[in-house]
Amino acid sequence: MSGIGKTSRIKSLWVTYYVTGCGGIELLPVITSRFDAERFGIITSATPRQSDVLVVSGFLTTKTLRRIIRTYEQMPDPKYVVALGACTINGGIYWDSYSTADKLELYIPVDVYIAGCMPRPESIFMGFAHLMAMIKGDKADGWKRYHENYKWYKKNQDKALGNSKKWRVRDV
Amino acid sequence: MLTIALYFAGSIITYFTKKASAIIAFIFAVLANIAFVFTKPLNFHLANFNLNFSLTPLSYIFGIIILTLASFVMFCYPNTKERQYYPLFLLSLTGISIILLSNNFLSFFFGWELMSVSSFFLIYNNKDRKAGLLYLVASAVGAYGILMGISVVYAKTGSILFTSFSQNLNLFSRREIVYLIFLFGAGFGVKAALMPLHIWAPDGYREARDPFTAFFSGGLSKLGIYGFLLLLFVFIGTDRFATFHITKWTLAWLGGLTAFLGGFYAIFQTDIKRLLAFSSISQMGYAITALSLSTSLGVTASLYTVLSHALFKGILFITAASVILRTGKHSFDELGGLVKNMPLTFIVSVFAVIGLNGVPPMGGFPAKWLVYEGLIKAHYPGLIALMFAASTTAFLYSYRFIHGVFFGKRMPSLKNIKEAPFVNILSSTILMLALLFIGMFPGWVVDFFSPAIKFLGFKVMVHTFGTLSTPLGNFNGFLVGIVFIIAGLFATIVSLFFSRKMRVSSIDTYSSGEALTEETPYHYSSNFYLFIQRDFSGFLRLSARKFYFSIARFIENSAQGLRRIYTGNGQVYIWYVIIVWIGLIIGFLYKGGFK
Amino acid sequence: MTWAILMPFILMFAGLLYMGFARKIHARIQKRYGPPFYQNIYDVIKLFSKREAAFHGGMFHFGPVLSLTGIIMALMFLPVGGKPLFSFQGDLFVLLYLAVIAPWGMALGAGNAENPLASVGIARALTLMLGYEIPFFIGIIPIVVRTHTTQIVEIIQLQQINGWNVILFPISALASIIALHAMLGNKPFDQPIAPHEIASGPLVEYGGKYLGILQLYQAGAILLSTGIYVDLFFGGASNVWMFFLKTFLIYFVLLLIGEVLPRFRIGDALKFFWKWPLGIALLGLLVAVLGGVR
Amino acid sequence: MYEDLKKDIQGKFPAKFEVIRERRIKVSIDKNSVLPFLSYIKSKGFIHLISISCVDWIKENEFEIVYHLWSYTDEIHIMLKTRISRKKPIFETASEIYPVAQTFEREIHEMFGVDFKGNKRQIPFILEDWDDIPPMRKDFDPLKYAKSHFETEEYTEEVWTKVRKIQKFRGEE
Repeated sequence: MSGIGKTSRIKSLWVTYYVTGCGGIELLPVITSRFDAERFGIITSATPRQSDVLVVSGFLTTKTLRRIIRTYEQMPDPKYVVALGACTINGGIYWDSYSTADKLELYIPVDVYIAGCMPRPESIFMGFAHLMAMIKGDKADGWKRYHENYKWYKKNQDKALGNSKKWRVRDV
Repeated sequence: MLTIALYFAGSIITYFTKKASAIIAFIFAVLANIAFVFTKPLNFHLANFNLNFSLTPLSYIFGIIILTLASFVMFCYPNTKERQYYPLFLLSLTGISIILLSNNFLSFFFGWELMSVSSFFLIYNNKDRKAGLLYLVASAVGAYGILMGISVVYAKTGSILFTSFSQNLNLFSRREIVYLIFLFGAGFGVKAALMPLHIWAPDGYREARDPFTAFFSGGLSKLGIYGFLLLLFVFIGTDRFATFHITKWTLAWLGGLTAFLGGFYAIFQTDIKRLLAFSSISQMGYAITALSLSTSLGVTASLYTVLSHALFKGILFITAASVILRTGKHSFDELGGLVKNMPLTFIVSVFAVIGLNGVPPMGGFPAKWLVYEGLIKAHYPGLIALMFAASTTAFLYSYRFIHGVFFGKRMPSLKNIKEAPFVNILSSTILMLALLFIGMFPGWVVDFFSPAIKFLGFKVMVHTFGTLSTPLGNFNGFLVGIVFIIAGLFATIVSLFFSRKMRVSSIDTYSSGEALTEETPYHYSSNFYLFIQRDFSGFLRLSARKFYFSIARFIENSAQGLRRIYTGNGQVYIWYVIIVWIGLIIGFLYKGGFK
Repeated sequence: MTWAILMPFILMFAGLLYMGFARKIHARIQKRYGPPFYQNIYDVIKLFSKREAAFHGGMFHFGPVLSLTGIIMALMFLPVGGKPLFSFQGDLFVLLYLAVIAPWGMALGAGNAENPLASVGIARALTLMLGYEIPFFIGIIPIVVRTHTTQIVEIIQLQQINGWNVILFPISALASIIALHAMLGNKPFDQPIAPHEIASGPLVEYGGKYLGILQLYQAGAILLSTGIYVDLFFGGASNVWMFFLKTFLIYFVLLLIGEVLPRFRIGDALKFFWKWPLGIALLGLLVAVLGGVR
Repeated sequence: MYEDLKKDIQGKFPAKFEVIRERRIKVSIDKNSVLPFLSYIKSKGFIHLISISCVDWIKENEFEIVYHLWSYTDEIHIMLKTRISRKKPIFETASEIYPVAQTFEREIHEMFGVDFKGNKRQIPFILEDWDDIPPMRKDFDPLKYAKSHFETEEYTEEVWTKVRKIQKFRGEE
């Protein structure tokens, strides 16, 4: 990856905050004056088409997970996923619920996990810093993994969410 | 004279041929078009009127513009299978060639009537009788105006020749000339759809047979401008007309109002051809304002507007014709997303719309530029603002047209619409290339107009091959065209590298995660400018058409009142006679009896 | 001549810096640090270095191309400053109509994006244009009619002699500056690309290189609009730095005004423009005409 | 405490009236006279139907449907309870009296499988493409469903040692 291209990717991360659960409250101070993510070039983007990072913050009900996957597929490459909170790591307190999926890892490739039941803004910034380091080291290749073993991801998605034309529009 | 004969013969022959009427009509049109250029003056007597026909430089220009556009439209694929389409089309062309070639009032009026009647039959259909009848009544009113004008002139000068009228102009007092301008102006105003006389135009254009509307708006409405030019500068003469300040002022502001209101109404139309009709009314308003300045800049601007309007309106109406031919739908609410099915038609209409808006590389800009320069020179500061407002409305309604027909998500019902017929695309592409040419070489166009401008008695403006220059400023069309091409090439190259194309289907657009299906109507097109409509609904309710119909109703009611007096049975009338008789006696006695 | 070729790219680069300063000022007003002023340059480079960009069809691709062409052409004809004025000899109307190609290109491209949000965005943009274009032009008429020329270069030279037009026609200048505010698409008049209501309007489906081109167009449009205003009302500029100083000052003042005003509803924005700025502009025209503009 | 209300209700309907505490009354009634009771009580000022909930008495093989009513004038909260059979859970809708009941009944229909006769919108409500028995019933095992649909990582001893190693490495002991 050329130098200037990579630094510009690090210096300007446009984010789609997919607020599914209780993580949204932590994201507000991240964006606004208290912690101000914009000083690192991290701004919210209006549509997935314009964004590079998908932040999933909160539990993954089956209904929301279908929309998350569609939004992820609408984002142009190279794209990164930051998952906030315990619910995306291993189901969190909803681990045995009939309507929430447990590991986000099985459905879309996640680059950075930020542990916590909901992490505070400081740890969210550490997560972003970690993501930037991974981009610099060319390790943030979630989108490559999604293309390479899409079948595996598709199998998991069908198992949990059912494969119907009603929600899956595009086979990547 | 050969042209008239050829057109007339063509209309007769195409009536009888079934299959090949299209090709024969086209051949006759092209032959007549070529013959038009070589017409020799002709003079023949008819019941002690000597009818004089000759080709003046002004009619040469208008002939080239109108008749060539006619042959292009004749080349297109007719939407209607009716037998009388081509004969009537050629008949109206006969009328037009008679008007252009005639040098006397009688044949001028005959040609005018022939054109009106034949175009009426091409508009009239029993789906919407009112539109056709409205057109007939309006052109009849106009024709009577012209007829009265001719009779006044004949009474005064004793001969029906144009030259006789313009030579002994001093016979007419100033007031009579204003009446004449009013009379002739009404006739020509109806044809050019000037504002108070425009009510026939929107419905008339909508009901006209499809490819014919392209000629109807591109060519026929130019006869009104030709009439005005003839009236104001040939009959009355430039210097004489320059003294009529009030008429010049009213004509200019009438044209300005037509331009702005035509454009403003066009924004809210939902029917394709009604929108283009209002846009034609607005563009003709430009031409009339320009010619009413009675300066060399003004007349050149008017001729340029006529030429560029004929080209881009011809293209747009041909596009509308092919869209209606393929989909059978008229309104924007049912169309949308046709760019996938008809890409070539789309490209042509985008260039035509760029021309309509007057954006530099295309032909519309020099016309608008000359209008503005003329207005500044003629010290009309208020009118420039109105004309610029009119050109801003052009952006809105032209995008409404392109978006309504071609953009947005296509309904499943429009899935297998075929591309427009090849003939339509070919003729509109040639018109588009002509539009691009007159945009990049405005100097050449002014050269083409210069004999007519001199004939009208004006000095031709300073120009070289690619540039126009006026005392206020100059415009280098060639340079702008070249810079457009270079910048365009650079931008295309820039856009070809860098990111790859992520091909995405029409149901994969951003809908905040919801999955769309082919059937979901995820399309914004009807009530495109609702937020303007809501605020100006009061203003939009009043319309000239309602005004005229209220007058008509008022006359009808008052007529009802009269019926109470003329009851129609004998006794009442006898009573009236007796009463009058008694009144007379009393009056006589009161005056002093049998002294 | 060569300067005329290079100037558009310099102005676009400067436009990106202006947008960077605008974000910095915007942040400072909200008591936060805000990105470095050269942030927009990083954004554009990132957008161009994206590996993929959504593609909806031919016109979707050529929309941004047409807008980049339009903005390059318009900036080539914009007199920037200094002796050769770094531009082709442009007429005022030529420049005003060239400035329309770029938004027109974006509108055509976004229309092909098959997304109602984009269509609503364009309908709003055109309604807004109907609103601000007329007062802006009426504000210019007294200058053109008084100086008897539509060549911008001559208007600039005349201003050096008998004073800036903002002093000669203060009322028209006021009307035009309000209209300029909307031309720049700043805060109270950013309905067409309102991110919260219609997901950034026409840009909803644009990503990657297309969005990069449109960012360049927006940067160029800032310089173009403020440049026209400076050339007509603030006496052009003797050299390029003075041009940048003057344009940035106007941009900065309008930015501050914009910060405190919430976004209008689009219908109210049109009504606002046809009530106050149009009234002021007509008043200015009347004053100029009565003042012997003949 | 609410003697007059009690006499009034027990005069008209064969209902068991019990005052739990101030402003909280429990009324148990037979399922056939629920609708007349509701229309009567509504005319008495209990205009606000707060919600309808359902309790699954699996041992007695019955569903218990509870109507929570509130009166703004007397400020009393009545819990109207009635029992319907669990095998054939059919009941009539209260949406004619309280229009808001339609949505409550729709949710109970989805979560418990109770069919409300006359409810015009008994369509899926929260669950999308649900293929199992109504999930709020006691005989539904969410853990088994979760395990069969969504894989999750068991926190075995071996996983814990890995986590502790990472924490020591990061010095967060």
